[in-house]
Amino acid sequence: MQHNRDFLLDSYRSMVTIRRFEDRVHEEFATGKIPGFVHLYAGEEASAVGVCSHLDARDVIASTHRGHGHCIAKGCDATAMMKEIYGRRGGLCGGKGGSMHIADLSKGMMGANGIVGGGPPLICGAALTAKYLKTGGVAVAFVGDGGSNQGTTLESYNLARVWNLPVIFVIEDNGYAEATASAWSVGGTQRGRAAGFGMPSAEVDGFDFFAVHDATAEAVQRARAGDGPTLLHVKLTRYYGHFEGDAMTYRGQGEVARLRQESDCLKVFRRKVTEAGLLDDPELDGIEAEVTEAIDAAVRDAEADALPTAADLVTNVYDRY
Amino acid sequence: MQHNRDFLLDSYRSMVTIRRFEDRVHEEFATGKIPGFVHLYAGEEASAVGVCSHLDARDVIASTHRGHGHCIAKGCDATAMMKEIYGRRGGLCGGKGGSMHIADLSKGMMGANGIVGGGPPLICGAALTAKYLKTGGVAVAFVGDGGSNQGTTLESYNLARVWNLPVIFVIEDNGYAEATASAWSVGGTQRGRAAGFGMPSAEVDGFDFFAVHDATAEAVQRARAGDGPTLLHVKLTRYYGHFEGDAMTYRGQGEVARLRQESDCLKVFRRKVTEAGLLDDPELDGIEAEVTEAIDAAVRDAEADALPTAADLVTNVYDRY
Amino acid sequence: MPKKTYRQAINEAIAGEMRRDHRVIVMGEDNAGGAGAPGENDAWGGVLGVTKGLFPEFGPERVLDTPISESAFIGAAAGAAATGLRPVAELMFVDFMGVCFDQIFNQAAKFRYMFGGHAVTPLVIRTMYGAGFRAASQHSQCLYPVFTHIPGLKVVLPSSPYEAKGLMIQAIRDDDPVVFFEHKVLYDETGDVPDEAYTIPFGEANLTREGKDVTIVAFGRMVGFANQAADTLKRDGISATVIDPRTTSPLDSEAILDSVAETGRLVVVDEAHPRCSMAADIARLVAEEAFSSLKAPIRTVTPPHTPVPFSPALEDLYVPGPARIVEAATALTKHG
Amino acid sequence: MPKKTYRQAINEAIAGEMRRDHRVIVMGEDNAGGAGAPGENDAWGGVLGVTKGLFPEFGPERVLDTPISESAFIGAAAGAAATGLRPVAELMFVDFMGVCFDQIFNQAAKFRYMFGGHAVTPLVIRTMYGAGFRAASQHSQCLYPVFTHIPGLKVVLPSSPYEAKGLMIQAIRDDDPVVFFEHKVLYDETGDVPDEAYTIPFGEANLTREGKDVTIVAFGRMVGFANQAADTLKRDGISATVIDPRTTSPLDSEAILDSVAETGRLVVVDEAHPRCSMAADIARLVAEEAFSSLKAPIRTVTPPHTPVPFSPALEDLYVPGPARIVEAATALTKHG
Ligand SMILES: Cc1ncc(C[n+]2csc(CCOP(=O)(O)OP(=O)(O)O)c2C)c(N)n1
Ligand SMILES: Cc1ncc(C[n+]2csc(CCOP(=O)(O)OP(=O)(O)O)c2C)c(N)n1
Ligand SMILES: [Mg+2]
Ligand SMILES: [Mg+2]
Repeated sequence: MQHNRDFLLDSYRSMVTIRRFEDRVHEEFATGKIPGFVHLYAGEEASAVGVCSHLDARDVIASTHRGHGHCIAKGCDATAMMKEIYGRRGGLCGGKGGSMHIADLSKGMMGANGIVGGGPPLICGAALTAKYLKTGGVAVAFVGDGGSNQGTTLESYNLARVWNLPVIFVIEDNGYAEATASAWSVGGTQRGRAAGFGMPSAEVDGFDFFAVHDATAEAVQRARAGDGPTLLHVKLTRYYGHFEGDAMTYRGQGEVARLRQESDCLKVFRRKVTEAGLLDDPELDGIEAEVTEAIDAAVRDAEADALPTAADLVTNVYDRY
Repeated sequence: MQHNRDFLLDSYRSMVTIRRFEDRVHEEFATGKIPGFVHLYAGEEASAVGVCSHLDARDVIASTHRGHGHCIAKGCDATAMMKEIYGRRGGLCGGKGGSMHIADLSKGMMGANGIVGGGPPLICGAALTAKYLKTGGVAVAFVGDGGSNQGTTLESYNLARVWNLPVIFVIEDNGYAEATASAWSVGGTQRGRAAGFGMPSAEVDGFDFFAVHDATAEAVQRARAGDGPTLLHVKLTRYYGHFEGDAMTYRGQGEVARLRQESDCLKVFRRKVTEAGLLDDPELDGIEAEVTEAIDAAVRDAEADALPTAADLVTNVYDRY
Repeated sequence: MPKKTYRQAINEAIAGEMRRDHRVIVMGEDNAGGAGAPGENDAWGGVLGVTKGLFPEFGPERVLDTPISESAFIGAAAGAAATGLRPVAELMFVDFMGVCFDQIFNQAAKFRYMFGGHAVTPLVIRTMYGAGFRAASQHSQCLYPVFTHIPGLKVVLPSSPYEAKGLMIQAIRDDDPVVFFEHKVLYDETGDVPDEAYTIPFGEANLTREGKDVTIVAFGRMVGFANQAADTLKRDGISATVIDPRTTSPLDSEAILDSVAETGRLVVVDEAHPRCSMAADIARLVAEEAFSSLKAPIRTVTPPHTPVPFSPALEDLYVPGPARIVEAATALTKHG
Repeated sequence: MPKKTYRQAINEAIAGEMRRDHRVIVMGEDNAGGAGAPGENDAWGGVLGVTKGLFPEFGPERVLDTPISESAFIGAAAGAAATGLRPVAELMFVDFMGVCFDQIFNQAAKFRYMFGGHAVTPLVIRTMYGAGFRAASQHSQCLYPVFTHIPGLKVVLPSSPYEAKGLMIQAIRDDDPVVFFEHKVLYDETGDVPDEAYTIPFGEANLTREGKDVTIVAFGRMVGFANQAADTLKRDGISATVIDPRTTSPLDSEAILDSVAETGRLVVVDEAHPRCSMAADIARLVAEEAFSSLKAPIRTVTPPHTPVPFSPALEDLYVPGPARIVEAATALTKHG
């Protein structure tokens, strides 16, 4: 582990921001303040942050319905995100998108996506732009285990390979697609599929930020070098239901509790950096306290923000019509 | 090669029927008598006939835009097919379908298909019916190399695997999808993809009826035994253009002539059976003469057949409306 | 008569038909829920619980969970229908049609015609539609006009629990491909629903109000709003006929034309996008075939030409409501 | 002015824009043709030769052949558009929309709205449509009403070589996703087409005939038939205005309403399936907004509600032609 302090602090901050953000959304949803379908990323933070820790302004990501973590990891403003989730006018999308459509193209975040498998084709396009304009940019599609069975995803593997695009497909395998186990729904294996399309791949421990970081390093290097796409099969878990309101009766007895206890990515990170003497507990606690305050403020700001108005209903459909 | 004479004669007859059928359609198309888009199967006969030589009334196939060969191999009436291609009232589909939509469900032929990748999902359904009703039936989807890149095909691999369906995916790799080489368009390999989805597979010499027959035997046995899907990667060539009118400038100098000379499936069959002393040349010549006559008659019948009428335009949209 | 929810009515219809005909099977993402998972089987019964209880009764051979691959399994349902089964397949949200429409509109819908009448495809595709759930642009669309556009499909829009049961039984017994639209906001609505099986024929409209001043044609969730509007109008001395066509394909043109012949005024209420919509379709019907009866312009009440917004503040403005219907009908009675 | 075909006009427009702006790229199945093959490069230039010659001039970085995977490459075009390029992607036949519609209607079309205005998606999807080629049910559909239904898309239907060039240049320079419908039967039609670049604005109809007795609105290939019909009508003493809206979204409602205000009679000619069609859409417009001008019922001229048949004998009956337009217009002049 050779990482400088700032990098480690930033990474931890980013993961904790996601966790606090999701925990607060979970709480506020339960009070009825947050409308719509909300899918929380808590538990999976090491993946988004580990991958995005290699990305910069040239790079673009496409996310899924479970998009908050990817947004935060790619640099979207958490307060503007919270406002969006609350359906407020100051939201990142003016309240028109909501949780499933948060995007910030200026940050290289092409959008959460309500369509499973919606992102991979789009990210091939972002990669094509990078390749064509020779920016050196990399394009990353996050895909769930369930989304790995969608034809749009599988086609994109082939297109990325045939066009030799700087793409990384990150399969976030949290074991379930809604209530369906990936052990059942995924014929063959993720890595086997990658090989079938001629793509290099790696299996990655998604509870370990450093494992994700290292695996991504190789994939990013390959992409930037013009050597085409890579698939990362990241294994991890989600703490909350598929969406808010899901009782998770399909999961094993005590499954989530055990994983929270044994494999929590924040705990793993903390243990590794403190054991290695790179950071100490008070520093990390300090970050947590700061983040908690920031997210509290974001919720307050969101609740105070104005609602969109009748005039907003019909704007932004076209650039010009 | 342990095959009885009748089987060999029938198989040869079926292959020759396809060849003559396609050659005559090619000729008649050139005279302007046949309307529409027509994709000919000449050169690929060993695949359709080798696969279908294992199938019976329980079994169902789904075809592609290049469907005449599959139809004939599965037992569709060649005269009714010719009438269909001529757009006549006595056609297998009353003239409403044409070359790209010939079907005869009573023969287990679910249709040629104008949509590349259209067949594999449908064939999963036919397989589900067979499995659910415990008929012992097998369902076969023919797919081109180009069609192997379509998401609908790839999804079907997974569904067939996950539902453990009695399906065989026959990838007829004739080297081209329109003008695009499969060497370019197919990332990875067909067998690698099958493995990626957890499916057994085989590579098959599609110029050799017996190779196709043997590989299919295993796949059919697996399917009937309830052991799920198989993929066969059949390598072969087409003699005519992608569709009638295609000048084939994308193909290599003399490529088709050489293949016709060296690898023609009818010649290979004839050589094998005569060398093994199973059939002799006069017998085979006799079949060719009979078939030629039958196809000539089919063309005459088609040309003489009535056209559909105004009343036909609006029937058969619904069972009841 | 027993009171049941729209959700229960649909569930009951499917369960009854499954008992009656072993060829009826159900498939979709988490239609049972919990495939391969360590916890409960039938963990979901569909994302909003409509198929709950089918799995325990009918087992894994008849209630099939699927991977997320709509083309493959909707296509499989079409293929199974063409080969002897009677599948009820779920396209969870109609918004997802874009990943599987080919299997619906080019395959299932066209088999019969392309094959010269030699195919029957008794397929039901159940799908959720409509705004009001704060589900944003990709989970709130109506899109039934797109399906209505396609020859070979039948399109069903139950507006109440009673309709939901009778139309679902009809859909399952029908030998053509049927797309069955369930409005997500209606699932918890209750109404009288007989315990026994009954069918509601396709192409027969239901007149939920009868009046002589104006005809209001409304679809799905909009029928309730039209009824509310009619009741308000009545208090203002305007008597309205409300027509719920129940199916858009086939369409009961006669009921609409007959009513307009009487009232001379037409309002069409459609939750779908306004362009090339059912609102337009009905307007065409009447402007072409009952023109001489019309005393006033036709009025359509629809959302604006925009995607469905997320924010409740906007979505509530987006969805047509009773007030807009009242306004439209009232304006018409100033004519003629 | 030089005579060119519809095919040449489109080719010239794309080539010109590629010279003008290096961000314009082209992609589709065999848009060059011959990728990886031993023979000729640019072997096809598209299935009917529309993009022929682009590959030799602009090379493999700007003219991309694709595997057969429309979701992936149309989606890639959308993604490239949202990140700085201006792709012109080909959906070979619009009939294939069913395998990739999600990337068009849920992604590209909605980016701008869902993202609160913070996206531009300068994407052109070229696609072939229409009957008359004996191409049967899955290669002959129109389907532009489906695209017109979707907020966020622009829909363009050039009816002549002149229109084709000007509308294509506009489409490429436009910052919204545009679906550009090319009628396969028109490719060989010739007409006057200037060599230099020019744009035709979207939402501005073209009046191809002017008259005072009846307004005929027609789309795409039907414009030619409407003109023929108008010429025939003229000989019978009936003077017709023929309106080619050129784009269905946006639609030049004003031109239509103004003309109907003058003539009082409307015929709409639409090659698409009749239900929830443009015929219905225009009928709605006029029945709602120009009712008081109408002297007669609105008449729509469309195919029947069936898939497109293969047999030429049937297809010729299926496609609306000049005779039916004349009949409809003549019938209307008996009124009012
Ligand atoms: C095309 C499509 N099909 C189905 C859905 C409904 N849906 C939303 S999320 C989801 C499960 C996704 O599972 P996975 O990809 O593993 O992601 P996770 O939720 O586990 O993060 C499903 C079926 C959808 N949104 N889009
Ligand atoms: C969804 C779809 N995309 C594109 C086409 C146009 N098309 C018809 S056949 C064909 C090539 C198919 O190649 P392959 O699958 O290798 O079959 P082959 O023609 O070689 O038998 C294409 C691109 C189509 N019919 N459907
Ligand atoms: Mg998952
Ligand atoms: Mg091929």
